[in-house]
Amino acid sequence: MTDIEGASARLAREIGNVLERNPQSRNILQAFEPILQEKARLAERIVCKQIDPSAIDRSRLAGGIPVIRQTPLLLPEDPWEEIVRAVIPAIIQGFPALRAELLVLQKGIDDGTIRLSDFYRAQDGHPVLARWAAAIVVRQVAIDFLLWAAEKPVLENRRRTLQEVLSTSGWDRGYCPCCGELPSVAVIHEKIPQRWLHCSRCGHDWRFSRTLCPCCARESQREMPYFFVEGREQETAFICASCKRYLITVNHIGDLEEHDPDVLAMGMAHLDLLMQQKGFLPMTVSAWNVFD
Amino acid sequence: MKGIELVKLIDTSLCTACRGCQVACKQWNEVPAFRTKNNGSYQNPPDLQWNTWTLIRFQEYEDAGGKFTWLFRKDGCMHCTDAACVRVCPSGALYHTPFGTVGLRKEKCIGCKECVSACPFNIPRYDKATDKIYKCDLCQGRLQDNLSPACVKSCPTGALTIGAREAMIKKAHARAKALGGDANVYGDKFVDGTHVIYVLKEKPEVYDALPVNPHVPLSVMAWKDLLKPLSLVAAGGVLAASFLHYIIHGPKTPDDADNQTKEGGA
Amino acid sequence: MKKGLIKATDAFERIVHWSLAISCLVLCITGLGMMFHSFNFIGDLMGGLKSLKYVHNFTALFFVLALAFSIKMWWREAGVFSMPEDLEWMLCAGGYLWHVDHPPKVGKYNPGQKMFFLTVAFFGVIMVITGFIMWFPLSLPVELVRWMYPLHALGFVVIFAFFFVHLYLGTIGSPGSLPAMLHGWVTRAWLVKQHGKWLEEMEEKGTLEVYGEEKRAAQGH
Amino acid sequence: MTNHYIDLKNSDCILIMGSNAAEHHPIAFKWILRAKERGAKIIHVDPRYTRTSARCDYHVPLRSGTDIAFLGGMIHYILTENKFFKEYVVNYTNASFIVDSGFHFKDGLFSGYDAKKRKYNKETWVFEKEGSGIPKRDMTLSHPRTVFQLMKRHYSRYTPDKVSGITGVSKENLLKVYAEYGATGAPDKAGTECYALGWTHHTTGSQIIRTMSMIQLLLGNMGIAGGGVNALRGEPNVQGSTDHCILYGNLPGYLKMPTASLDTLEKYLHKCTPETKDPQSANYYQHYPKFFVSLLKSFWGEKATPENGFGYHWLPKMDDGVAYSLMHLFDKMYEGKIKGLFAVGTDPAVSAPNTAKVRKALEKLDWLVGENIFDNETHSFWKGPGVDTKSVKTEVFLLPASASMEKEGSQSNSGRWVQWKYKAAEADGDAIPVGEITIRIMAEIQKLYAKEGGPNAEAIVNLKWDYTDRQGRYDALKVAKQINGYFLKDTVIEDKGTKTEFKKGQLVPTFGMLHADGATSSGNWIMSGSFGANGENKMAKRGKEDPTGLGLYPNWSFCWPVNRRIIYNRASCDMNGKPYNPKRKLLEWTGDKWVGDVPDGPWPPQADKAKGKYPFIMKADGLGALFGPGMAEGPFPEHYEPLEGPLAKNPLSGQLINPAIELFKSDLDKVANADARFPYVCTTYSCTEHWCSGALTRWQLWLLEMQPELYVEIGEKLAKEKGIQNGERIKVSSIRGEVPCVAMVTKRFQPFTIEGKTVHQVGLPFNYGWLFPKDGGDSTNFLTPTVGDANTFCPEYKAFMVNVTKL
Amino acid sequence: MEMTRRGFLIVTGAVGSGVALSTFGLDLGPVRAYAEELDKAKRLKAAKQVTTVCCYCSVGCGLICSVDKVTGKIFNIEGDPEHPINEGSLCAKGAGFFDLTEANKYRLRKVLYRAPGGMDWEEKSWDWAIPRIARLVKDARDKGFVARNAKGELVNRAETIAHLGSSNVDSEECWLMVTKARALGMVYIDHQARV
Repeated sequence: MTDIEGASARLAREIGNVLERNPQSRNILQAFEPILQEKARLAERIVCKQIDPSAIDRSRLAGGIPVIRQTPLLLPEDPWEEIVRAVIPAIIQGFPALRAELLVLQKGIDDGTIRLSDFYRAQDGHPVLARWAAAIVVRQVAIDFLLWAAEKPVLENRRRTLQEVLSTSGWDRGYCPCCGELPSVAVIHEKIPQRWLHCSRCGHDWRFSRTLCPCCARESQREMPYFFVEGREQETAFICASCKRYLITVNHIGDLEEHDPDVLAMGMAHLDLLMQQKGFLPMTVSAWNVFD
Repeated sequence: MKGIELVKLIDTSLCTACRGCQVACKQWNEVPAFRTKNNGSYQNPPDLQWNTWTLIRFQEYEDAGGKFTWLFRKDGCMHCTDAACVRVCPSGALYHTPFGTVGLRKEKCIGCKECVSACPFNIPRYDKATDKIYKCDLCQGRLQDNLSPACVKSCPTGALTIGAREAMIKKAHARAKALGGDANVYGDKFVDGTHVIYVLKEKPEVYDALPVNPHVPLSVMAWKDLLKPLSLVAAGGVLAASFLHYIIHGPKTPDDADNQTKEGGA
Repeated sequence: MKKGLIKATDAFERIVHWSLAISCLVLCITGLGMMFHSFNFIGDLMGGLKSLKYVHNFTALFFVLALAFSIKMWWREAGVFSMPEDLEWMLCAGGYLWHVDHPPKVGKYNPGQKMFFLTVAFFGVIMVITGFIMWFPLSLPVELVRWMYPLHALGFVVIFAFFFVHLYLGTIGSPGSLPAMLHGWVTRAWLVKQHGKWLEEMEEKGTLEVYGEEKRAAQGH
Repeated sequence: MTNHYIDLKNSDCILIMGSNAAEHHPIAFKWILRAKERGAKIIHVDPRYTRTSARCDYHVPLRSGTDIAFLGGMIHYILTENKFFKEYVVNYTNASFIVDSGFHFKDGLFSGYDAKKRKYNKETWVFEKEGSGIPKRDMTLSHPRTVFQLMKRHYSRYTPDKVSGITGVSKENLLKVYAEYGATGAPDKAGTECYALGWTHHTTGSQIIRTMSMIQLLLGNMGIAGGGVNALRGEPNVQGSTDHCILYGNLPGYLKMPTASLDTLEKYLHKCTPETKDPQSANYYQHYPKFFVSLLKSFWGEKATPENGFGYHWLPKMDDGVAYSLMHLFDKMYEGKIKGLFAVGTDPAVSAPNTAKVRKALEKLDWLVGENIFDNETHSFWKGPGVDTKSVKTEVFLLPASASMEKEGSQSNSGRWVQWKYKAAEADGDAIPVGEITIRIMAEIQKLYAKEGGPNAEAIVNLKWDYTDRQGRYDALKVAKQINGYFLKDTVIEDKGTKTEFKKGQLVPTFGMLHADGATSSGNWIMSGSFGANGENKMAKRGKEDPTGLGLYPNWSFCWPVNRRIIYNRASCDMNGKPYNPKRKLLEWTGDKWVGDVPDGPWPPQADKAKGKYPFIMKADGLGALFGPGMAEGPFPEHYEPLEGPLAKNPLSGQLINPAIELFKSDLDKVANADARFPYVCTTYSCTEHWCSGALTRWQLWLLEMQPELYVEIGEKLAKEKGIQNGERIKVSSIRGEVPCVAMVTKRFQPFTIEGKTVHQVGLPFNYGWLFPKDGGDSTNFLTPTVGDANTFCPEYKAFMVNVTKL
Repeated sequence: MEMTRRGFLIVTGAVGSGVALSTFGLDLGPVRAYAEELDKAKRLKAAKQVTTVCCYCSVGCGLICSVDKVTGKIFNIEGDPEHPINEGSLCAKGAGFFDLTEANKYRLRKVLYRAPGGMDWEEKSWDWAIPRIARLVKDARDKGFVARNAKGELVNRAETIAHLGSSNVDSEECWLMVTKARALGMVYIDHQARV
């Protein structure tokens, strides 16, 4: 319990700190705060069937095959109802505009019209989603958003049990060794200036070369280009001339306290906007980097 | 930035006296180098000065058994919890930061030098030209950005580290234990704990310019804790007494009769 | 000015007095500004605490001068007690605290004033010494310097308290006193009451100056 | 380095001798401390107590210049206490070889000494051979003329008492170090040695290193992870510049500079290509002609043909037996014979020995071309102290150069890692890379010769000199490829039955494919393979794989030769190819191939009598040389006193100084051995805050603040005797000159007891010069003698005699 | 086995993200306004990082330079965290590497020339200096050229000119210098490998 409270307080403090520097991101941060808080609580609380770390084939992992390609990370038997019941109020709190739709969804779940396990049991989830959308009158995007928020604690929960395997795997790819997602944000430390990529999907952080593009693995020692905000040299976006992707990066981040890279990324949404205006694409779409 | 209480740990057993910290400090804080002289020691500048907030002290030490060691100690502000300098500072230029360190708002310093004599570690230094004192503020600006101080960042051997207070104190004791012999932790016990602590390889009394039992000077306590309130009490008391005298005893007016007599007689 | 007033002080005496008083007051006020953070605002009135420091330090120079003249000037009159009347006076507290029918007649300065003078002189000197060491502390042993601060503060405690006593007794606590330091002319009645002996002395020696009259002494010569 | 920096962590015992690693190689020291954390013992043997000593397990002081005595004592200890690794010694070294019966050693001299020439005739320094031409061996090592027995006899004189008397190291300390280090003779223990200029800067420098190599061979520490003999070199690309041989006696890739008597290419190649009759010796240098001809092809391209000996005649030839080193150069300049000098990124007016002579010599130049990023005392010699500027007729050019981060190119570290670096910024002002300056000057000279002709003009006019890009700027990549080498015609390479075809113009992927017939070019054979045939720049590789777990990082940059990270690595395995230490498995023979580091050749291990090869493939005999006839002063290192020392007689023999060193004779080359006027041993060094002559660091004011001026470190006892106070300005003088400086009285310098007498030692850094800062003192080398090692001519900066006096 | 990025998206079936925030009724006005403000004030700067190697001792530590792409100037130098030897850390001198860039006011920026007997440096251009140097080299070389030695052996030596340095330049430059020197017939060639 105290751990969760500590984490919650840390998150709140971090958001406060980011807002001090980047007040323009207030709407975004305030909208996502309840979801992030709920995710942190859930990831700690829920009981999922655990993957046996020894079942992960380390050599395949070393060969670049992430865990999710070896074993499913989202199972039909996961406690979806419990999660959704906790997540819906959090989303409503952050996104009042979705209130009506989410309440309809809540009802659908209550009366059994919508069972999330169906989606995770299906080979291809799309028909299931379409069926739901047809059965109740909500936008597909609302369902998507709910699923996104519901998956996060499960992925994070499973990822933690695999932490030891993941961090000793010698992973050297640009995508997440756990869930295969590309990074949404990176930090470069100040003292020993290593770059750590962050997966916003399962929350994994892994070290990655500073001279490679995480997305297309192109090496550029001669010139790894990036943009930074003048006077705010920590706020940068690394770009790849080859695949035209960008990666929001907190350059020379301090290490006195732990950070939540998602929160940092939200504080730098202005860079997402600017980079997209320049014609670059994010390495991955996160919940907060699509504007139009 | 809301802070956590920090402690910088100086592990003297790992220091190679490369003085990267000394340079990094000046570089980051943009203080100039002086044209120095060699005074017969590697230690240069010879002491802390207004442009030298941290300094590696080189000391040639021979123990009772004749065993020679060259001791290196990074000197600088200890960031006391009960900081005499903060107690005496008239202007609030020296203050406790949320990190537990002792910050310095230069613009507020009036150059009174009270902290210079009050400091049990002899740290603050006065610069005549700017009429201000200077000392390490543990890179307050960097701490606010969640960055470690410039010296810690520059240290290549891991002799300098910084982190949450409890954890660092634990780490220090573990290290002292591992080193064995006379190794000890310095700084966690006095002045309510400093925010810079040492793992010393030798006993504290061995080191130059390192007080064995530093404390807020008695004079500071006499002054700040006793005389300061007393001055108000005394002044207030006198005023009150005067008032009482006036209303009870009344003023001492000249005798009318006398007056008249003399006047009359004039 | 009323005719018949008696000259108690000359201009020089008054200048020295007020120099000392004003500089002391300024020192006390600026000192307070540095002593208590809650009084830091006093500095703002002077353009910052740093200016306040300069005001304090340079007023101190003025204070030193005033103090030196005061001591030189008043030492003989106020620095030594004349027995036995001073003792008697002290035993009955000069009639200030309880009713005394006839307090002993005292000279130009009563023992209270003498004590006040000696205190001011003593602590004034202390303030000057400690103050200067505090001003230029860097080449002196730190243990010495450290004790200057409480001594300075002690001096302040005493002087500041005495300042109020003096203020009271010089004004409403002892009506008729103030003119002695404003224009120097006091009433005979006041003089009789406060410094009877001195009056007698002056009359004896013929140094009494009465407003509107020729100086008797001058006549006498 | 036989090994490399990271490999230091794999060691069990690290002897730091002749190096101040913590101060001058802090990041290397990081790896030493990692070994220490693992439990390794770190020993510092050095004349003075430094910041390195402070972090080692213990420090042992010795008199400067007596390292061979110290190490010879260790050989004595290892042999008498049976600490050597017998299997290794018998099989992998020439310990069992039988030496010619004419060979002898008497009173400090080996057989064949010619006192007049100060040189040896080495004809008795050979092995007895079987009829087949293979050297005779006694695998029991008992024959009295085996290398082993001769060595044992030679070092039997180096008893602890004797060594203690020479070095000033207490017997107790000697035995402590010997026992600690000797323990690494166990098969599963690794001991390594780190040296630097503290060894090379002696008249016996090469032999000191050789003595250590012998110890490493005896203990089986050569060719293994955590072992080897490791030079921590001082300058960023001193390995690269040495590999490319900016040295009078060598051509790129350590090929030998031809001498006058070798008047044809054939004669030259015959002389330089070693032979062996032993089928088990790989004798890799048998390929010498391929390397040399490819070099000539890289110089003169198509103009180098078989008919003209590939331009062999265009190369200058040295006179036989004559040297042209830095010291000779300044000697000749002082004589007025050298008229023009290029001084690139160097400051000999501070750093060369005998400064007074060097500076006088510079005044005799007609012209001086300096290329640098800062001005220094050499470029500005004409306005130096005591120089009559007006009368100096030298025309001086100071050309502004780009700094390292302002140009693309490669730098080799001491571990032989050739690392590619990229240009971060354009240099400010008119500064351009040294490469570009070189190209422009030479192109202009070519034009002049094409127009006007001149002696041996073909060498210049025919030179292939097309190393600019389309904008006419210096193209480092083009040069690098030329160094790597090209196929100059379509070539088919056959290897184990597979044929690979290379087209003309493709890059040569390894030096094994170079040709002696002009079919390939290679500007430096050891760098051949720095590119793949397809053009991949291996020097720029950044792979982080570490399959052995020993920190070899085979995919990080390129490492010569052929990316081998630890040389002689086959010696880490037994005769059957099984690693001696399975916990630090560097290499293993799996029955058909070697797995691990890149092996010293693909052949099976030695036990396979048919196809197997000995491990030391660059040696003609294939084995580690305990007996080393290649050295100028003898096959076994012997202790000689420095040119200037406190002793009038060598305690070990009648031969006081190294009999093979060249003595310079100008009026400024004075020597004062065992002279009462100069009673104190002096040594020189750098400090961590400065770098070399201070040419870069004196201009950095924060560094200068910490080490502002020249000082001399003297022991407390000596200071007391002389009445010298700490911090006082005093004067240090030798017979050649004097330097005023600040006295640093310290406990870190202790007097030695040498042969029963107290001998004091003092030391000064050499980081200062008059140009900047103005009041920081001048070159320490006013004190040092013009004398150097007999093999390499590295000057003696580390041991000479001085006096210290109050001003 | 090399996995493609596309492969994962299908497998993981990531859902939910990628919807425009405005769809959910979030007011992005402040972020847009701030981005626009940065854009207008041209505060978004282009930079690049470049790898290089330290130029002090021979350990060969890796460095990363940060360079302003507009001005072309280096504004930060730090240890290369990927470098296996230094692992991102630097010693005191290496940490001061930046002081060797043009930020150091003492760096040479112009061709300097000192005429015979001259009292001070004069600034010159490359185009003036190079031909002058070439001329001096040719004259000195030709004057003292030793085609045959005392024994009459062909030696083709230029004994009157000499070359010193350097271990502070890149290997390719070393090779060029040594090639140049040998082509000119120099034998007095040396550098810091000895000192």
